[in-house]
Amino acid sequence: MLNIQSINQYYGQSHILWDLDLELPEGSCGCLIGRNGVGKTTLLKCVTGLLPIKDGQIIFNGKDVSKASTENRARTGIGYVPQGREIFPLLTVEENLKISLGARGDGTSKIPDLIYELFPVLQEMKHRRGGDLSGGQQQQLAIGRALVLDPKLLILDEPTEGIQPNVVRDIGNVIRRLNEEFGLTVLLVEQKLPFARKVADHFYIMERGKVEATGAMEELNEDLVQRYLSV
Amino acid sequence: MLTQRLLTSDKGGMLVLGLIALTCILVPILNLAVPESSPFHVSTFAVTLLGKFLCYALLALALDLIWGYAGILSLGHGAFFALGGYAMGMYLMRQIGDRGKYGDPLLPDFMVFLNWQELPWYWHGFDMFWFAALMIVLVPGILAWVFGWLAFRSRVTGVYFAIITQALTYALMLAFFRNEMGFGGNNGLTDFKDILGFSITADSTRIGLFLASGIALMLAYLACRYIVTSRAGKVIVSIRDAESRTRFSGYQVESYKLWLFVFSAVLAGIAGALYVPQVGIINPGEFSPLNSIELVVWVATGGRGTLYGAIVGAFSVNYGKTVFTTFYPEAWLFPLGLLFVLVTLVLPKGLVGLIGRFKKSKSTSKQEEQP
Amino acid sequence: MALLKKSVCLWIALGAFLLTLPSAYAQSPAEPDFPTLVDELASGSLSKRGKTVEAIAATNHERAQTVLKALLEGSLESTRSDPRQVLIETGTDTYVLAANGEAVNADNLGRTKRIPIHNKLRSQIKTLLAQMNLSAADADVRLRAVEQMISDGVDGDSIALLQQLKADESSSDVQDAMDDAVALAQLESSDNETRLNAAKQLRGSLYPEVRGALQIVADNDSESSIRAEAQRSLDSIDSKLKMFRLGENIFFGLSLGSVLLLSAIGLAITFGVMGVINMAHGELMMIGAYTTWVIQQAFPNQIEYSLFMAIPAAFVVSGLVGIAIERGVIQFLYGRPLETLLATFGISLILQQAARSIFSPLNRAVSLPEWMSGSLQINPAFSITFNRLYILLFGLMVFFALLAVLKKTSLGLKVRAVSQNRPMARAVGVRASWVDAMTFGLGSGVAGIAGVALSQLTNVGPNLGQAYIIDSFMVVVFGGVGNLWGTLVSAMSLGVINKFMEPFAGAVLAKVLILVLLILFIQKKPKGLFPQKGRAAAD
Amino acid sequence: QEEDTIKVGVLHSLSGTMAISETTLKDTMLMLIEEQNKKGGLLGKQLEPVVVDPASNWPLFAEKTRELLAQEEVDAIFGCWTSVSRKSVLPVVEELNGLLFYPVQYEGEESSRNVFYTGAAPNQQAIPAVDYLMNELEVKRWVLAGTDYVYPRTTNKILAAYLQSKGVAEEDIMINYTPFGHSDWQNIVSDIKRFGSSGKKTAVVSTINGDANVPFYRELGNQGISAEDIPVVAFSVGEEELSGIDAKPLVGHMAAWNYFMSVDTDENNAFIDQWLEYIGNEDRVTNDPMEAHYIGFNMWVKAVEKAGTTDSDAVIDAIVGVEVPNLTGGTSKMLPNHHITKPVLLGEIQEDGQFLTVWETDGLVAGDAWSDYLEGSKDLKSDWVELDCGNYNTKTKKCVGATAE
Amino acid sequence: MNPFKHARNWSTKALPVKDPNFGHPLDTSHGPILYVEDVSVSFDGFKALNNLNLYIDEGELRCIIGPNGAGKTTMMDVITGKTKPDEGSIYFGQQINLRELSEHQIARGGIGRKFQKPTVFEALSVYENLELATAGNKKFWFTLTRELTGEQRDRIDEVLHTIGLAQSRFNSAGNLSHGQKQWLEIGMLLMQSPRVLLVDEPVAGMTGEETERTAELLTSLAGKHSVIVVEHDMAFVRSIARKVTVLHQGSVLAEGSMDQVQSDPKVVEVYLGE
Ligand SMILES: Nc1ncnc2c1ncn2[C@@H]1O[C@H](COP(=O)(O)OP(=O)(O)OP(=O)(O)O)[C@@H](O)[C@H]1O
Ligand SMILES: Nc1ncnc2c1ncn2[C@@H]1O[C@H](COP(=O)(O)OP(=O)(O)OP(=O)(O)O)[C@@H](O)[C@H]1O
Ligand SMILES: NC(N)=O
Ligand SMILES: [Mg+2]
Ligand SMILES: [Mg+2]
Repeated sequence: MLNIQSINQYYGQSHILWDLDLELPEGSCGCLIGRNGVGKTTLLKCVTGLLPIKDGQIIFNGKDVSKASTENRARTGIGYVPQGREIFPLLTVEENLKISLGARGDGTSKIPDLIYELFPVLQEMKHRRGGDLSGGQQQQLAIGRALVLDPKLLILDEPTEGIQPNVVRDIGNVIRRLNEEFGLTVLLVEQKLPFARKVADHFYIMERGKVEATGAMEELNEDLVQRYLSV
Repeated sequence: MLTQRLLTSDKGGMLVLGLIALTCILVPILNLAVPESSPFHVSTFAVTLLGKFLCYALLALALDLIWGYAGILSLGHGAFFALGGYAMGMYLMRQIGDRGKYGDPLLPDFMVFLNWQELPWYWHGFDMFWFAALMIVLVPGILAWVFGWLAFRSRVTGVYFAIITQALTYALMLAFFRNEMGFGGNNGLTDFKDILGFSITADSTRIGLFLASGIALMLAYLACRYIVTSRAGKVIVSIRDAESRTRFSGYQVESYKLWLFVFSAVLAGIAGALYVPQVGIINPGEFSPLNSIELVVWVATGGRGTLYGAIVGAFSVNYGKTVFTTFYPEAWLFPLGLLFVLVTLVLPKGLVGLIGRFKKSKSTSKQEEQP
Repeated sequence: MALLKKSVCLWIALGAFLLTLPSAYAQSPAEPDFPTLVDELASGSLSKRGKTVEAIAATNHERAQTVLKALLEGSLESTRSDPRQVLIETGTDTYVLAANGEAVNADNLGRTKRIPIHNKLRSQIKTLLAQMNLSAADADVRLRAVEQMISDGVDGDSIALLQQLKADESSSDVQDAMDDAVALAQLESSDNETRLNAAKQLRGSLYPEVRGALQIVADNDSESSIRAEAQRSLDSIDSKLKMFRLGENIFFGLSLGSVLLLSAIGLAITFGVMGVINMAHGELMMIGAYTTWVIQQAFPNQIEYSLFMAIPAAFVVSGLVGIAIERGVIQFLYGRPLETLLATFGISLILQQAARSIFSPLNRAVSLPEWMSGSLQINPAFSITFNRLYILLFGLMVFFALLAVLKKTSLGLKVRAVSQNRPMARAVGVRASWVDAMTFGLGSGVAGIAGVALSQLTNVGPNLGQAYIIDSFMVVVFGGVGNLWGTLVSAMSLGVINKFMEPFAGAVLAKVLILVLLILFIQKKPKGLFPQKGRAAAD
Repeated sequence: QEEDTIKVGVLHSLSGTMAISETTLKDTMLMLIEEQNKKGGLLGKQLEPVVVDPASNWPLFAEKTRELLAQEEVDAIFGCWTSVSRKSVLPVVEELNGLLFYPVQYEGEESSRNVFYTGAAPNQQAIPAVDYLMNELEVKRWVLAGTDYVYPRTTNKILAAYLQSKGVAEEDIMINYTPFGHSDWQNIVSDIKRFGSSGKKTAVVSTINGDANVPFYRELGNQGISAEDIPVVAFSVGEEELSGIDAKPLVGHMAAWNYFMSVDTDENNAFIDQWLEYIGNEDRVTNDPMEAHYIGFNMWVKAVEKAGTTDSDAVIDAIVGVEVPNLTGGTSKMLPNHHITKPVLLGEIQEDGQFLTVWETDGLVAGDAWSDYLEGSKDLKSDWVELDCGNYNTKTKKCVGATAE
Repeated sequence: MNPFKHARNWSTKALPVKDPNFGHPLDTSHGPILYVEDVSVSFDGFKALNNLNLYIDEGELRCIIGPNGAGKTTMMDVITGKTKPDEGSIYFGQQINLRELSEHQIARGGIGRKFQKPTVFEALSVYENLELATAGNKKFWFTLTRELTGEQRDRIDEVLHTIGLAQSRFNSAGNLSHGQKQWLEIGMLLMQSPRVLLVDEPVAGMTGEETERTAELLTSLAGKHSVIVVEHDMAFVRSIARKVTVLHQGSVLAEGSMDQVQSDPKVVEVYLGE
């Protein structure tokens, strides 16, 4: 589904991603882990096209999307839930969801019921400005918004950050359900290992701009954690 | 120690300051001592022109201090410039004495022909230079203080602030247009004779005013550098970037903004005061909102948030205007307009961004040499 | 002079009156005949022409009215040949002989010259025509004739005539006017009773002449009862006038407000929604105004409809220019709002100079179609000018149309999303650059439409934009950036406040006061009348 | 090589708010210079125009003047429109001893050795116009409406004093000022309508400037005020302004000038033909300030020929008394006060944007620098020949102010 | 009657303090350093805080948990002066009425805050960020004319090490990653050395290891300072918690030790889940 081949990325002079490779099979749920600042968010932004890559290739669904614009990648089915949520603060909850409808191929103008079913709080707060919601509510809205565009690949950057425990659990369930029931491919960045273990089936450990270790979730042992994740 | 703080890591500023200092030394010599026939002679025309540019540069500097560093966009800074100018103009009017057209020893000409019987109260004192000098500082300063106090206290920011400053200068313009205001209406104040006893048209006086402008600009530059390199300067930058966060760090944002705004207004007032004797007229046109917008454009063209960029911008845009209006009198707005567009597109950091680019490409090559 | 005029009036009026009687009495044989008089119009001095006009009226010839009307309207021309022929121009290069209405061949006429008249002559002709019109078929024409009489002054001799005419008058409006006219004349009667009744009759009459005459009676009449009666009538007139003046002022304010609204509304999109400090907004209006002119030049015979062509044309032209500006410059500047100020300022200079180079620095004359001229006369003291009325309605229409676009279409939603968080909008599939171009084009197109409206009020020249740019920004900011309703309320309230201040402060000071009020108001509401609310707006 | 030509400065705004009026004057000057060069130039040399753009910016006027005089070394400047631009230029012209020909009607109260005022002083425009209204139209009530700046203020002051001296009561004069570019005239026009409906004949004397006129006349027309009811006499509305207005609603309103394009004289017809040919556009018009430049330029040429040099002092001495034909059939003369003699014409606006002359003064009127109706200036007199003074007080018999030095 | 309601000793009169930093020493003689009493806040009719009562003792470390939208951040907004409450009183010590003070006065008075979304001065370097946060006289004329003292510089270095950004001291704060910004903001809080620290979700986006370090840091601060921590990471809360308050729908739902709270069925229902 997603195939990243030796991409490099820079912020001005500083080299962030170094010849990075990553492969995410269709229908899997991969989790990127790594210390703060190793470039996880940067990698996701490269995939969504928000940061155009300098070299390397990104193959999505068999097509090379390296040069495609962000909006076109969204239209071909990449849903993105960014770190920090990035809700449209002055649009209502409903409008925040509606905005994604345009990227669906089918031209519906109705928000799928599934969204409200997954996140009942959004139904409740339908007419409030997105910016007024509490952090956790915004996180749910952000996931909902990404789902509205009916993605084939859902990218989530630390989706549990700032979320109350029972909702974290719910989100975990939602992700698994989407992955298992609907066959949605998921790429996730997550710091909380218990959550990651529960939700994902693959892990990718990043270190200084490279994927240093990868494997099935069960293979993520204490040794790796010690080596790559402790300070 | 202090000079180190002010000038190191300010190469561009040092360069600009050096050029101004050089001009201040060379121009008087080349104007007064070199005979007119010599190719090195600097004409009086050039002196007045440069003197005018120096005043504009000082005004631009004042704006850059608040806009570039504190993020306060004033679209009415021309008002403070004009007020300083009027204060100086009133002094110059009083110096005319009975040499006016109607020969009235007390009343300026425009009051005589409007049949005014006595000098309005606010004209008193302006016959004394010290008083006028005080007013040049106080009037813009106090107006800025009152205006700023109201606005900052109510947390008027961004475009809202920009627009009410524009309203301020617009209102002042309309008010000064009115003859009843007692500032000469649309014609303003003109026909000046002398300043501090020196004839205003004498070459030596012009050189004196030119020098005064140059020195004022250099001093103001150093003062601004002092502010922006101080701890207060960093607070000011933080206010620009995250005003509310600065509050939670315990800073009273309003008072920082207010003092900076007042200081900037005073600089603008001084610029106006130096400008008026050199161009020979002050009238309400100086309050025109368009002037203030143009001022913003100078700063942006030069490069905002660098101080010396403002000086570069004021000089280059005005020089361009002088040249274009002479060589392409019928189409000069095309190149000028194009200049503004291109600068924004190609040089987001303004003209001085060019220097930055140059330096960067040099320093990166240096870095690469290192292991 | 005035006396002469009055007696002539009367004479003609009587004549006109008699016309309705059997025609045997109509012709007065001693006068020179009509065709000779008409030809005389072509020569001689202005004062001689005045005499000729009187004589023509006195003939009561059936074409007298037509000829005088043509003279008044400037379509009476004479050839340069000898003897001069007097013609009426009935259309482009088609003429009829003035004296008998026969068509003439325009080809062998040579150059023709308009027969000039001046004000004195003009008012003389108007008076004469009014008298003839007293018995016109159209009630409106009759009413205007009576009103003309009132303003020319009614003397004792006219009373009988008016009273007689009134008996046959079918329209009650005309009857009322006739009553007022009679009473006005009777105010000067020597009979106390008549004066008293006249003063009573005039209660509430809104003709300005009536008020003046009553005032004289109230001040000077020898009878105290009549003075008191006149004063009562005056009071009733004044209280009515007061009400109408209030109405008038509100209308003036709303109408000024609608101009502000139109000039600000495009900016409310480009600046308010997109955040572009668009200094070239005024020039986009200018382009719209020039478009109106070009359309009128292209279709000189369609002036009546030209506005309907100009509105879509201006929308398209300004909109395209706007899109060009957006694609060419502004798209590189998102996230740097202040830089847009610099670039669009440059663009505004370029557009101004372009207008100067293309259309010359001179203003261009845009004509007012007939239906936009004149006013809707509600009563003699209160009328509403059509151009203002239509522009007010038009402004509201544009406003609601735009509101619908922004609120009801997906474009509106996308615009707001892009302006709030561009990268994220792209990440959910919004084609941000397309949305930007469309939105900027929309705002610019609306500016162009505003230009069409302005061309009906003010100069069409290179400086048009400059005159409105500052006010536009103020309106948008005062209303609260990003809130279209705010723009509406702000424009209308600024308009009305201005018009209520002007009478005692004067136009200049009123403007100064408005600005000061605005400054103080922003202290109370630092984000305008209708601020963006919520957490996001607070940071 | 430089000595081969005589340079003439043309100082008119080609951009900004005044471009609308001044650009034409720049073209006029270029035409006159070209014509003179065809005739063989001046003193055997070709004339070379130096055009600059002071951009409607008053301090820039001063800068450009200095540039023209000091850098370009022009021998005469033809320029300025607004009084404030003239005031800005004046000190520079005096300092550098240049020559300025100023072609626009103005408020008077000025006389400089270095400036020649070829436009009308108030006594050559305003006073005769009021006389006409008072005597011929029997106007009893007056609205003095103007833009809020010095020229209208001064003119209205003079007019108010004049009217009162003729027995007009104070309540019969309504004075109103509006800002530059005022565009919303609804209530002012409505006030005028009310003021004019008292039964006494009312007229508006308009010193409304520039762009404010179009909306003003439109409003008059739409509110149904016709020229027969309340005529408007304007001092700043000429053929050029009318060409930018749909003139239909204005027909019958008046203007007072010293020249109309419609005046049928041979000189004028030739001038118009020359202009239309030069500018290459049949629709262009001529106007009063153009005539003023025409007169001023010819006077300068004549004076230079008389003096045999372009030297300022010599030309200043030579030019007083020079007579040249104006375009309305008379001969204008440069007076010792540096103003000229001009006829005063009153015209009514016609549908085609031209004026129909309805009245004119018998002979030419001499321009008066200092108004006889203002307290401060009625004792002043300007005479650069005998007194060498621009403001001589006839009471104290002294030359007042700086020029006394 | 609200079971969580204590009472401030009303006999002591409120001081008309304009700038508490230079006023009287803080009176905490009755125990609590912070009194939040009957505070309500509503936004367009929506009650974000509803008669909230909260008392923080001097030197206490208090954890506050509660569902998303319970009003935790709003409570901090109210204490720090960002949001003005509709009703209720907030006292700092016995005498200082925080409702009368503006944000900067409250901050100077000794209440520091870390925001939920990390906010640092992006244009300034890491070092300068800490420099700005440094405690001391923050008036314009003072900062204009005085440099930092050597002592203050040492303190900054110390903090730089504590937050692990010593290498990045000259980097501009805007270029830090999310987690790094969190740390920097905590560093700024340390520089301010306030009496009360309000910390909103400090470990969001941190790895387990980093979370542990943060826990250590916060525990070490308690005692000298009063610390209020809002966090959803239950493991983290458990590791530092002494007393825990649960907010729900704008008021206190439960208060007590971690175990007490965890076993409270209401808390389980609305927050923890089964
Ligand atoms: N806009 C930027 N400009 C320059 N450097 C940046 C920028 N954004 C991030 N960086 C740097 O790039 C590196 C990687 O950042 P990134 O945000 O991808 O990290 P991350 O792995 O997502 O960390 P975290 O877990 O804290 O979110 C960091 O060192 C950060 O300082
Ligand atoms: N400015 C505001 N306008 C409208 N509603 C607001 C505003 N601020 C907060 N709210 C509402 O108040 C409620 C409390 O918000 P708050 O941010 O305090 O919750 P929280 O407890 O911090 O949640 P989280 O744990 O998700 O951060 C939320 O429902 C939010 O929508
Ligand atoms: N002189 C003028 N009309 O300003
Ligand atoms: Mg990240
Ligand atoms: Mg929160």
